[in-house]
Amino acid sequence: MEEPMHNSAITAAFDTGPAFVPYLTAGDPTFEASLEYVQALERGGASVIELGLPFSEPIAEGKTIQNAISRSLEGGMTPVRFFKFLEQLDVTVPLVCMTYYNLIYQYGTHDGPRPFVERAATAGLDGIIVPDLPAEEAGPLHSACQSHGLDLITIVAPTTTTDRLERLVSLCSGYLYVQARLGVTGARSDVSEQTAASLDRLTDIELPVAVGFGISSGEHARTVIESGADGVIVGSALVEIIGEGHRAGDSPDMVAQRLEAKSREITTAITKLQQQP
Amino acid sequence: MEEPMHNSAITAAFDTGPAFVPYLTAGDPTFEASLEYVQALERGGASVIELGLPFSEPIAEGKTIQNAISRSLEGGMTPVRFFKFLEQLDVTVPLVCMTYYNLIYQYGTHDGPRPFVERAATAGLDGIIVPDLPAEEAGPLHSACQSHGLDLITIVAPTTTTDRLERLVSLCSGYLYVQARLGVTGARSDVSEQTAASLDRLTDIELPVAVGFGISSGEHARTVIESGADGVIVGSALVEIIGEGHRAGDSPDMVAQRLEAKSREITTAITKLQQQP
Amino acid sequence: MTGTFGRYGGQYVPEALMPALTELKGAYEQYVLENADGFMDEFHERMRSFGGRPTPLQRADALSDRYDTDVYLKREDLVHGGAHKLTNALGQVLLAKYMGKERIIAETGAGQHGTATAMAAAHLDMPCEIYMGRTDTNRQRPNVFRMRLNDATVTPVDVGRGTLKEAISEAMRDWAQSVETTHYVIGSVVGPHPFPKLVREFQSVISEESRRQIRDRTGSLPTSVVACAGGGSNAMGSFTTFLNDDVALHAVEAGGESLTVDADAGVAPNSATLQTGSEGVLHGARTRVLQDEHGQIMASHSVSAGLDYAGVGPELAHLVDAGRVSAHTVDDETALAGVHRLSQTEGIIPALETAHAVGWLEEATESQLGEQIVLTVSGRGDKDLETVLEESTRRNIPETPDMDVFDPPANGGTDA
Amino acid sequence: MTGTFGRYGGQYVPEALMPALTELKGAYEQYVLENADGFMDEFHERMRSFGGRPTPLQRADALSDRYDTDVYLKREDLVHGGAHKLTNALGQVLLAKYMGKERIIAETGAGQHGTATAMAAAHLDMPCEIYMGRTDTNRQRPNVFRMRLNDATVTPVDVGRGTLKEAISEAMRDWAQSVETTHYVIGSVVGPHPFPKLVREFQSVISEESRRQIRDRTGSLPTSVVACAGGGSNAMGSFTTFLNDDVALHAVEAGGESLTVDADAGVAPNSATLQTGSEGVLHGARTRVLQDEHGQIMASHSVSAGLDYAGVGPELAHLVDAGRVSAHTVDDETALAGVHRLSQTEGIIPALETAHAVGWLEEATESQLGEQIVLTVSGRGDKDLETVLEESTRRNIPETPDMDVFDPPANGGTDA
Ligand SMILES: Cc1ncc(COP(=O)(O)O)c(C=O)c1O
Ligand SMILES: Cc1ncc(COP(=O)(O)O)c(C=O)c1O
Repeated sequence: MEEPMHNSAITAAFDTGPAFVPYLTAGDPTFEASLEYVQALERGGASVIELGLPFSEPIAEGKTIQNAISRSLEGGMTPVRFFKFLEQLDVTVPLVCMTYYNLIYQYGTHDGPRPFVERAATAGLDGIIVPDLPAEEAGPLHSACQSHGLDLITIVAPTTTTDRLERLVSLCSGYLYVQARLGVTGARSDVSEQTAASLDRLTDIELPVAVGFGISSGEHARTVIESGADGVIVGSALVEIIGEGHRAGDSPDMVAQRLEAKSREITTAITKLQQQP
Repeated sequence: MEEPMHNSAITAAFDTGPAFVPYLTAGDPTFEASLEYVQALERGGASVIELGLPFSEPIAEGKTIQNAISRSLEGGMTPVRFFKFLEQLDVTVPLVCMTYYNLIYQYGTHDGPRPFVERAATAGLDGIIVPDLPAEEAGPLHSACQSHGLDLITIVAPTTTTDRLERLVSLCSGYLYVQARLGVTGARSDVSEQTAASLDRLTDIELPVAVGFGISSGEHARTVIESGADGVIVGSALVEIIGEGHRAGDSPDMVAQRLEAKSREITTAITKLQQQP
Repeated sequence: MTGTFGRYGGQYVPEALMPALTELKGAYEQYVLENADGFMDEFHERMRSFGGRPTPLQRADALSDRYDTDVYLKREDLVHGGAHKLTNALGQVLLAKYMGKERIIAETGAGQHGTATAMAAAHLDMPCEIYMGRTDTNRQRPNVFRMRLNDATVTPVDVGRGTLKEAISEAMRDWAQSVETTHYVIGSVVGPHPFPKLVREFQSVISEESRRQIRDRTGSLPTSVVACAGGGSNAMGSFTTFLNDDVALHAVEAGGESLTVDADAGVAPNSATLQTGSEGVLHGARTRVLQDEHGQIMASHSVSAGLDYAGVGPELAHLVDAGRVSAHTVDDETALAGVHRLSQTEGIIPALETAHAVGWLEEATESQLGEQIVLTVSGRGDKDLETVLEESTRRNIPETPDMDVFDPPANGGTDA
Repeated sequence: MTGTFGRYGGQYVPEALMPALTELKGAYEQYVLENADGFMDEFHERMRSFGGRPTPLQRADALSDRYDTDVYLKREDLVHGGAHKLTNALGQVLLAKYMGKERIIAETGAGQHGTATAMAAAHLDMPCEIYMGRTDTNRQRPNVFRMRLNDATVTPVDVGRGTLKEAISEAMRDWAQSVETTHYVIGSVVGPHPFPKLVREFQSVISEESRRQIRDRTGSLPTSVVACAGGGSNAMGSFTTFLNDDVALHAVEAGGESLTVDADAGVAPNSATLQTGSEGVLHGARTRVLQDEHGQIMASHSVSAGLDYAGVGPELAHLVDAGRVSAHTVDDETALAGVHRLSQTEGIIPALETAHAVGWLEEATESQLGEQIVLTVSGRGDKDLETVLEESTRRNIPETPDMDVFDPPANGGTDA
């Protein structure tokens, strides 16, 4: 297994115990409110933050995040503004961009992922996740990330076969994103049996392993960490707080408080735990 | 050419000069009104009267007579009542029934035209015209008519070929019905050129020749007689008077007077004329 | 006598039309029977390249399982326009062209014959006018659109109930006036001689094909052939080539709502002419008709507009009298269930007319079904979608799919 | 690299779907390319008896006169269901069966692919769910009816504009969850490898037939082949067998209302992906797409729902780049006039998609037309009747028939 080419701030964030990795769509519902929300996540104990750069065809997202993406796009979010967003953020935890390949591919004046990665590096981004980029197509982005010291985080699915797993791990740095269940993003009220099975076959991976897709409460998060994960990724459960606040017309401050509280619920649930060997 | 088997009252009606042969649908719009109307026609100078027995599919009629047929059927006219109608009529001129073959065929308890013809004879009918019965199918009705002393009146069309003409004439007694133009019944404002052409080829026929289809005024009638016809058949122009009166809610008396006046217009126009040799 | 089938047939039309019938008979003999000027070759070639013939004979696996026999479907629904009707329409329009006619008229009920004629007329560049009852123009809008797109004039008929019967009468009236330049393309094996023979001759290509196809495929002839019958062109077309074989022939009529008639109202709530009709004269022919005791033609009824006719072809009536063809009725509900059954199990949405034949399989005895059945799918059901759903829902036909999909969107969106 | 066509193609899908694509690729190679277990034999046999193949190649006499050349029509409108779409749908559902899948999903825009898939699934007894944008379910009611009659679940998609693009995304989401038991029947030569090849392989039966038919009939190959292109399955199907011949290949896209885009609103008032699109990644493949400067996919537009898509098949995009296929656009008005022209002069009411190819004949140069043209009539227009009349009337297309026939009846009746 190939060693990451750089000292990853993201990987380092997993050193201090089980990590809480929240996701928000940047610019949801507005640029300003969203800045506030990200900072609330950090206050709530986030170890790493995933920021969605919204794409018009989010084929891997469930309804909650689709709606967030619509709100953000209507609010005028673009890749150009996304980088401004990153620059205006006042947080210290590592930041990961989650987006679809076409936005990466189109960025800048010439084709290919390099211009995007270059700009991302200057904007202070630490890593990239691209849900519609399997190992087969990841070559160009991977090498651009390596040149600019960014982590390319790959996703392992319940359907991933052993040979594919090796290839995904070899491309990956930062943390390995383990998809807890088949399907799209979205909060669930149970923890998938697939999660434990997935984690079982990752015991000898050197990278930290974070589990996402469907984690919605401190209790879930605890179960996942107890099953052997190094961190939990929580998206829809947080995004839904923003969506509800938006529909109810609540102030950004109120919403930010709720996000912080939810984050703390999860952080609290997992920081007491020692991850399984 | 075969001689009629009986002394036809209908043929005799043509002896005294050009004949006026009006048509009404019996029972239009009611049984009683219709009785009155027929008598008005006689007062107006009718030589022979054609009475329509209404059939649900009158394929040879234009809109005017179709509407009359609908009114009569709605008023409850049936073949059985038609014969009662004949029996209640107080007229002396010969009467002809005009109807479609199915009603003749269905009448009585066994199939075929005989029961109808038998009953028609006792009801005082003198002749029958069946627009949907060409020479090819007329055999049974023809022989029934002959047995009961009724005239079967056949129709000659502008499209009738010479050999068909001979056959039609040989079946015919009473008068030969010459269809003035192609198409269906209905009042027109001109006299068809086809009329003169049709009459030309009938000069050596022994039967009286009456022309129908579209004659609507005294003037038309005169032209037809001048072209060599022995009589004129007027249907839609009279039926329309009934229809108009019905729609306007006029009393049967008023309508009867108009029918009488219209009849007199035509009688007057033609009685002065001597038919062409 | 020529032009009759046993007691039935003949030419009960106004004298003005007789020369046209004589001319048509001559053309029929010359072009159709004797292939003069290669008429039939051109007809077959156009039905191949324009019309999509031959249509396949398909084994219906689900129906075969259901009835524990071999059911084959003769796929007339694949003919251009969606029904067997084009075969006749194209044949007659082409014949009119050979006869030097300049104009085409036709009647239509559901609109299938009208659309077929309009297509054939556009294809052969003939002006065309279609008579259609006012009621039918309103309930068959898509077919009116199709005829108009094919540049046919559509003339609504405001007489009576404004349905097929009135449209035929009106077309005959037009013809009585225009007969010298115009050919009247009648839509089934009905009307005066030579129409019943002419139409049957064109449509018998159905059984020419299916007889050959079933032999090629199974090495034998079917036990029985099943076809729905309105005027009877689909039935005659499906049967003709099998007439001299040891094959049972089943004609399925529309039983409508009930087989009892309301003579006072002049209404038969069915179109079961062969089963409940009596001998009479309608639209130029002596045949079985639905009539009251006086001989007035009754308003018929069927959920399927194409079967909704008070008469039937004289040859078919004769074959039933002679015992060569068995007549059956299937009511509205069984037919509706038949639409659903074929749609759900075979992936073919049949016309409501066809669905009567499909429905009959449910009611037939084992010996009637026999070992091998050919059922003619006379047309596709696209024209009937709204009717099928409305009528199936109204009658609580259990197979009816729900249409909840049209409900307004749930507000907002959550992950469920 | 496998699964690419020049710069285009590939597999841009979530990792969760990769094993399914690998499995599908294996099945494609085994069953489709190598005819394992007689798969292709069964496919061809079912397309024959159930689907109505081969479809005829018909000389279009009026068009040939009009353009002073020989125009032949490849009649895919006669395929069961009314469009070329069934060939792909049946192929994939059958393949899913061979692969042991238990459930079918598909997306649909106009409803043609959805109805084709629902038919194929009913025919092969597979549960089936169709995703369809909410806007489309409402404007394509008859096709929703047809799918429901064939027992498919129709799931409206309330995201975005509620059209095809959103339906595809939603189907992919379902698949991401159900991939172990479910096959996703994609509706055109789009999506991740191996879909573009798989669909092209099934649809290339169009050009296998037409190449043979035109040679049998004329002894030579055509000068050019013309086909409309949305996703491109009709075009690829119509072209593939001619790729190595000296035959010009013309793909006609929807020019919509205009070729200029409103990038701010994120709307391209056309679907001219090949002509105005740029390289991007959409729905699993790198290809030409309609996108704004940032890479957001734009809402496309065409009067024809089946061409209304912001992407195009990667192989077709490559063939255009490579100069082997010429891409053209035809706008809404020219397409509408094309519907009327074919309906009125040939008696064939084409789908609005097809009408783009028909419209192109008006705009092509003499040398583009050449001496002999094969034009694929990809589908029939029954689904488009209301749209054609509304849109033609709104734009005053001169060929539009009037619909006065629907006026209320004149009161009373007189002899006129
Ligand atoms: C599909 C279909 N089948 C059957 C019929 C019944 O007519 P016929 O009995 O003449 O075949 C019709 C008439 O419109 C029809 O459209
Ligand atoms: C009749 C018809 N033609 C063409 C198309 C366009 O699709 P494709 O380009 O994949 O053939 C469609 C799509 O629905 C269609 O229904």
